[in-house]
Amino acid sequence: MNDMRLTERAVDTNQLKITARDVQVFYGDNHAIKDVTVDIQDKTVTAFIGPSGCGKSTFLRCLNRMNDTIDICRVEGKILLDDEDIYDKRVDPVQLRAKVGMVFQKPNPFPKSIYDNVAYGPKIHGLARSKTELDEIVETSLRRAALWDEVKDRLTAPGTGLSGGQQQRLCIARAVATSPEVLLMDEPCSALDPIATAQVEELIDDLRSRFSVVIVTHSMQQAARVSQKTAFFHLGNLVEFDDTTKIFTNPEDPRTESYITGRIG
Amino acid sequence: MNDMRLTERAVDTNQLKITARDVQVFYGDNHAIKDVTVDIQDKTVTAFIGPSGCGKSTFLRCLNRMNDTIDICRVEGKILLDDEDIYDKRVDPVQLRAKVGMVFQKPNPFPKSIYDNVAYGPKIHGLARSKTELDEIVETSLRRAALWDEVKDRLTAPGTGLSGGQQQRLCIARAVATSPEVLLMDEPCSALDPIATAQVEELIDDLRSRFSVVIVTHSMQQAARVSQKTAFFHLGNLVEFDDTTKIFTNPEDPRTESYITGRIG
Amino acid sequence: MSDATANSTPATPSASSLFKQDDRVKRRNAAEKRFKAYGLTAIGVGVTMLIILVSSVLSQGLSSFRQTFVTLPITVTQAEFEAAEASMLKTGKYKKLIQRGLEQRLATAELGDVVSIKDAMGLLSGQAPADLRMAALANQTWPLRQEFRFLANGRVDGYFKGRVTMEIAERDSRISPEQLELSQQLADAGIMETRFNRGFLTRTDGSPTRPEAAGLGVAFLGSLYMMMVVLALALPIGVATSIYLEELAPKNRWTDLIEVNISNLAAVPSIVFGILGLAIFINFAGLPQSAPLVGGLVLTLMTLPTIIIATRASLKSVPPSIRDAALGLGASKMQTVFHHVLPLAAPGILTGTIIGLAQALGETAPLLLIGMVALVQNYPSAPPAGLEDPATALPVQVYIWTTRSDPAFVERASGAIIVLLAFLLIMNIAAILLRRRFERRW
Amino acid sequence: MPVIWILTLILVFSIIGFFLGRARAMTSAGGDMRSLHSLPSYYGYNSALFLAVPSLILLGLWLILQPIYIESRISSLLPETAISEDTTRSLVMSDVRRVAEGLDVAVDQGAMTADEARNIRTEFVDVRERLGSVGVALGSEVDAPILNAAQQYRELSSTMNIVMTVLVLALGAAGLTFSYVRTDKDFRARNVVESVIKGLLILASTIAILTTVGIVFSMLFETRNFFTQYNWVEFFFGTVWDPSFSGRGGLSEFGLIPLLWGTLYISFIALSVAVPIGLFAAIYMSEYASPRMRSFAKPVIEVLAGIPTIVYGLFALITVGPFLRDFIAEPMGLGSSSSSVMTAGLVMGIMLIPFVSSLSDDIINAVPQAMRDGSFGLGATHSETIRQVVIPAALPGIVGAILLATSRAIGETMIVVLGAGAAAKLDLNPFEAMTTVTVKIVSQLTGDTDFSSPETLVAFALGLTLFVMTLGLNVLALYIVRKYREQYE
Amino acid sequence: RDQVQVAGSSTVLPYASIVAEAFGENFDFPTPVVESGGSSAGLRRFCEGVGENTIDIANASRAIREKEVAACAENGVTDIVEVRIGYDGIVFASRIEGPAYNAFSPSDLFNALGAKVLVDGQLVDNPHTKWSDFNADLPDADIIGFIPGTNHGTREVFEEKVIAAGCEATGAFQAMMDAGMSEDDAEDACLATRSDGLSVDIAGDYTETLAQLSANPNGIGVFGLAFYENNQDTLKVATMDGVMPSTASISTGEYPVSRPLYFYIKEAHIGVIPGLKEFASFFVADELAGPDGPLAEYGLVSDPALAETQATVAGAGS
Ligand SMILES: Nc1ncnc2c1ncn2[C@@H]1O[C@H](COP(=O)(O)OP(=O)(O)OP(=O)(O)O)[C@@H](O)[C@H]1O
Ligand SMILES: Nc1ncnc2c1ncn2[C@@H]1O[C@H](COP(=O)(O)OP(=O)(O)OP(=O)(O)O)[C@@H](O)[C@H]1O
Ligand SMILES: [Mg+2]
Ligand SMILES: [Mg+2]
Ligand SMILES: O=P([O-])([O-])[O-]
Repeated sequence: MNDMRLTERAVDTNQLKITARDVQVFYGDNHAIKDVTVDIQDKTVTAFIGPSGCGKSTFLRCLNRMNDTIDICRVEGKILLDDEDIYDKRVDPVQLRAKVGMVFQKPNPFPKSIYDNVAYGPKIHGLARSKTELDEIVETSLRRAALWDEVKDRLTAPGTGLSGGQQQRLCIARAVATSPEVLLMDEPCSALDPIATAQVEELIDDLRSRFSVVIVTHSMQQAARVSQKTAFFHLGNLVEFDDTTKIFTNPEDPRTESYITGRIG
Repeated sequence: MNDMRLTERAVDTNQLKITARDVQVFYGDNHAIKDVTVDIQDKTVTAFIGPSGCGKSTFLRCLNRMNDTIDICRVEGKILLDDEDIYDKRVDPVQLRAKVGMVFQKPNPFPKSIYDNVAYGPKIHGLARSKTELDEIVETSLRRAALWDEVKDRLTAPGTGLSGGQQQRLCIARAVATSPEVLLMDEPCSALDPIATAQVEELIDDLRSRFSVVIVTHSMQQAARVSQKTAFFHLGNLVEFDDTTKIFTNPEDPRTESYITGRIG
Repeated sequence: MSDATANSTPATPSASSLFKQDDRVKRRNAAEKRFKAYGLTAIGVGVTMLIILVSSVLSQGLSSFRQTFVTLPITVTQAEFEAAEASMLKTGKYKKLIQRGLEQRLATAELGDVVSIKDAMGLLSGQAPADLRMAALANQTWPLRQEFRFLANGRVDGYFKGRVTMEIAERDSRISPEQLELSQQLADAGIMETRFNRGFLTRTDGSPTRPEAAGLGVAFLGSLYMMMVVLALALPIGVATSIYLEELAPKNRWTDLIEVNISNLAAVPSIVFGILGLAIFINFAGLPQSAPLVGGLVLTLMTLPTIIIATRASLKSVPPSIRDAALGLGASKMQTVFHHVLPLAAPGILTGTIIGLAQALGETAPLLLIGMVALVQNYPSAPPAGLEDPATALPVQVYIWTTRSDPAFVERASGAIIVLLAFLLIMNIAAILLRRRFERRW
Repeated sequence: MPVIWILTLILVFSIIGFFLGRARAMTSAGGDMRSLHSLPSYYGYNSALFLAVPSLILLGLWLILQPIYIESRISSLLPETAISEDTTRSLVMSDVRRVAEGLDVAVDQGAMTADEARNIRTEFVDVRERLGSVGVALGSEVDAPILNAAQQYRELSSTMNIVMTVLVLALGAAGLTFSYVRTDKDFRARNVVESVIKGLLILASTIAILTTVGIVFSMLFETRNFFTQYNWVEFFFGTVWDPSFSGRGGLSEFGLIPLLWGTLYISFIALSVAVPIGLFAAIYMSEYASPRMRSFAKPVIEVLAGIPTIVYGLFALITVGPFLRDFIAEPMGLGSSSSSVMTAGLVMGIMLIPFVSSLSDDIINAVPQAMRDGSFGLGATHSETIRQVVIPAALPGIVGAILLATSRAIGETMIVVLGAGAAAKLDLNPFEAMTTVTVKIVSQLTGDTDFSSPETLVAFALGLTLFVMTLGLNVLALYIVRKYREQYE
Repeated sequence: RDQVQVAGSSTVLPYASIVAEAFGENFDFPTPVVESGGSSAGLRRFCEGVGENTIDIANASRAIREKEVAACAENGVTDIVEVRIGYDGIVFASRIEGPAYNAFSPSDLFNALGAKVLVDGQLVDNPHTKWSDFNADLPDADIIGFIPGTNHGTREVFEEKVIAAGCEATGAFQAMMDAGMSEDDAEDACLATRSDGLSVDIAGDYTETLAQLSANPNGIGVFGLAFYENNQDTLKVATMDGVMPSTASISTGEYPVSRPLYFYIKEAHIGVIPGLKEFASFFVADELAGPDGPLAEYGLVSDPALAETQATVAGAGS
């Protein structure tokens, strides 16, 4: 992990939100994440890039302990959120996940109405004092996810009857509605057209002013556009982690370079 | 549909594979596809582009009658495959789908092993005479979908335990394994990294030499790279359908133009 | 879930520690704990109830697997045999032969004068002469000279099992304390002993006067045959119906009607199926009464709704994307169903089968109307012919024994329930193992 | 040829047909199955089905019709004199049948030669004794016309048997030939086979319909008879249930209301026990429990469904009833009856737990993990996820399970009789004895009453009423499920 | 079908079973199949017609009724042989450790269980809750009686021989007549039992009554004599009008509550169903149904006129 030294120093200037140290993840015998050490700053967009199957989703899911739900998955190492170990026994994953929201790679709307999908989080966290307030939260969230215009006439229709991209935006709206401190987004724009993508990127930029956002993407351009920090994963290793501009202009590791320059998508 | 005249003339030179005439699709009362007329040529890659929710997937699913499985979905109009009406009563949708393969927008591997996922199609269509032949088909398909190296050591592991992009490639491999005449691909590269994307695009190009491929994509670049024909959908209408170069350089319809030029992705 | 006290504006980042739970989270976690506790309690209640019921059955019924026997020296000459066979009440003659053996044994044990010889014979089961006759008929070399182990009378057996006491014998006109006295002495002399009772599993039911000779042989075969019929018919028909309705049939009023109708069949009291079975299978189709075949058919009709409801529910719960995937590859509906949907629905189907069979195995009421609640003393022959021979069933045997006056039958009935539960468990183990194999999440 | 042999032959030929069909298909495709329309085995199944199905249908029909035909032939041959005045033709025929079977047995065992069996005469042989010696007991002496008829019976059946064997096998061969000729690489074998299978599936689903039709018809006429004898208004709206019985005469009162009330009350209590316990058990097993605990707890709880109801009944009567009376009802002044709605309801509830728990467990387990992940990812607790996402998604199945439990509760008799008593009462106090419709159906049906008296017929009216009511309940449930169903994906 | 099929009364069932078992042991015929289900159900099955899939013998704890004979005839069952096998005593018993219910008279039972009784010369809804309310000799214990349900033949005897008798003896019958009821109505009114839960109908068998008694130790139950004799360990019996029930006192007619038991043979089946006639003769043979036979030992009060019955059976079917 020599190549990380420099990055770490550069990070110190800003406030740290999440600190991961020597994280290892195993699916049964499959060693999916190897020794990953990374610092995620507050009010920053961090992008995870890397070839398919390299462990981006897996690592992302470690950050809000979503891996707990997979029986065969084992996580080692330390992950601190605001200097508190999230894998500590005293930590309630529920509270953690309320702080660290997530948009999944495969859109998974609840088999409920569009409205209920978005209202679900605010309801369980008690974020709305009244029905009107809830309505407001739902509308704002859908607007921010650039979905409002398409669904405003059918808020009671089931969320599962939406198109692929609409479902993805619905899931974004759902995650935004709970106002998390950190938002983990696993390829949030994969099914979106350029316009919707632009709107979501705008949203991300907007969120950054208050929160920390971690985004997995396959699009180098997107990473370059929205993120301040970029981490490049390869075969379960964190190869390089640095300022986005640095990664894209002057990567340290040859692997990073070859991945970046093979740029297509 | 005045804007289509020109296109049709241009198409005549090449052999037609699929002809859709005045296709209408309704989800209950929701009129999702309006009066779409389109010709898909053999040995050609046709790209469907358009904003999320405009009906690309819906129209794609009409082409192999996958909409039959949605209760509330109603299809009107005529769709001919090799001059035979695929909505004719005498047509066996099973045979149709064997000819017109499909990769879905959301990866949906069977909860079986990776091997069985790919071998399933060849098995039911009797494409392999022996176990070795089947092994061969599975390997070739996985290779073509750029997945072989990642999974060759765990062919018996469940397909649902793969990463998002891996699942997507598995579904591509699965569709390719049955050697369809037309391959419908709904955003096949949405979860893929640039390298895998390149490999899949190569595969598409390769398939084109023998078959017809229809691909839905949000990436203008991808459409421009792989397709010869491009159809632009908007709010359920087919706005423009023409040679890809024409669409991207000199669109007729102002809506197409504004969509193309708002290019991001 | 709306909560007036909660903050509507999100807390500023890092204001709250992960280690400190705010009130709302505390409440939610408490709710979570309660919820989980309810679940555990629910399982606890179920298991406790099972333990209570099963242990009461066990404590009452285990003793039926042991039985008191008397060993006597018996001699039968050819002349005696022929004389006995020539008379009308043949068993009466054999009784005399047994009495001779008993006198002899009492004399050698020097117990001859404790009670009269008639009372001493009262220690033996009424079954003894019949058993001796069977042995004599099977025997072809004369004279027959052998130590025979005869069943002891039910009350004597009860004495050794603690059910009958001296005080009870005092009151009971059917046994006297002196007889029990003698039994005790015989036991001390090793002539009378309590040992494993294989006859309970193999013998046929006896008349109400012979609880000691009553066994489950016919009932067990009857239940076995019926379950074979039910399994062979109800499972395939139930699954076939469900597949058709859930996967193939168009969804319209007509299929709605069928669906409602099937759930409604589940609510039809079981005795009505008996009425139906009597009308259709016996009166119309002319099948014989008391036959396991008819019983099996009736129970099939009764079990079908259960299996269909369970199967349909689990077919419904298979995600549509699986079907799409298969159909998209050019699999036919049939292939999709049989290759993908059915295996994924298998756990639910097996559960339905388990519950349906459990119900069918324990049902008595419809069997009443088709003549299976009866005293049957001839074993049915091997299937398929045996399916038409008269037989009873395990729950029927339980029912019959619980209605009999002799308290010794209480033990038998509980013993029969133990056998029934064991039968059920064995029947289900295959299903449970299969179900575990098929269980998966996606 | 014995039927079992014919069946075996059909089976064997079907297997041969399978291979023939498959081989022909392969040959027609030049050994390359890729140019076949369907998989080779479908051609095999096609041939096998075309061989087996028609011949089996013929066999079945023949087996049903042959005895009818033979009976009528033989019975017409029987002289009038053979049927004395105190018996009937059908009884004489059964005698004939028995003699014929006896002769068969005798021939089989070698006690008679086939010739002898064909030619013996009552004048010379004591047929009863001869047959008795081979273990065929006859009720009376065999007289000449009967023996004669029996011999003709044998003759006729053996010829018919030969004809049947030949025809069945010939039909099978024809079917095979037909399918064999049709077999060709373009032949749509899969479609044909699948439509045959679909036909079988439809056939299977008609059984449920036929059962209903049978049930309705078996009750409809008797119900109509009942209503010709008893006023329907009093039946449906009467509040007193007091059937007299034939021994006493006097007027019966058949008020449905108290029975209906008892049914609803007991079912309600039973379900209030079974549904929460069952549902929570299911939730715990599928969501919280370790796989090991689940694989233990589930079958164990399922045993509750297999315990004969009489055990529950006695448990209610001897343990639960007195307990409730002594510790709850009497101290609270709610009565001193040991049989009560509460007793029966509680015990029945226990019996119903597995109906709810096991079926719901499977359904809950089938809800895709992505649903749960979505909810967890939003910071929901496990229980919130279960209540708001998993259960709604599993609702149709859970409602099905509850309906099944309700159905069992309504249909149960033994527990009610022993736990709640047999008195039809209209009371709110759950510690009073009451009874249910089903119990009364059983007791009126098995009761000491004349067959055509309203006292018996009321059982059918009750049955039909119950049927219609539960139908309503099911329609309602279907409606609710339709309305609230949440289809995942 | 090779074996005789018998169905009917649950009271006759034990006797029929004993005979069937002995028949199977002593004859080469297969053991008859004996079903229970109640007298009426048995007769109903019996009258379904003639033929192999109908039963041959119906047991009944009462005589066949006119209507049933008619129904039989309608279905072609015309020749029915009635065979009376003996008498069944009906006794009142209670838990051995329960209150001292040692002696009853029909009046006591009527006062305890009747719907309307005579109190101080007035006909009122039964107000008694304790036995001592109306008879100081009886224990001061709560009334609760378990009587056979209307589906039992026993109920008829119980009503006729106990309740009706008690109604007349207490004068309630007269009071009803005086109140202007017709004789039939008064009889009906006499037979009605109280419906406030102190008189409980038992639809099941005597074992159910026994179980009810163990849940209600204060109760008294109606049993068959044979059943009581088998359960002397838990039950004690009460005298009726001072007479102790026993086979002896019943056969002499001293003990009032008893009834005849019958079985009915379908004559058309004799000679067709192997062993039918032999079984019927065996049933009434002295060795079985006689005073020293196993049936009497089990609790049947043997019929003094058995010889006539034997003759009837011997003559049947020829
Ligand atoms: N199963 C369904 N039931 C009801 N409406 C549906 C269903 N599927 C799609 N729709 C609606 O039909 C319209 C077209 O959907 P479609 O899935 O074809 O869009 P798309 O072009 O594929 O979008 P995307 O790029 O987001 O996948 C949308 O408005 C969508 O909400
Ligand atoms: N549930 C699981 N069980 C077993 N192995 C898994 C599971 N999920 C992921 N893996 C394996 O872990 C590795 C990393 O997967 P992960 O999903 O993190 O990849 P990724 O970087 O998100 O890829 P993609 O861009 O394709 O989504 C892969 O090899 C994958 O096959
Ligand atoms: Mg991923
Ligand atoms: Mg789409
Ligand atoms: O079965 P019964 O004797 O009471 O009619």
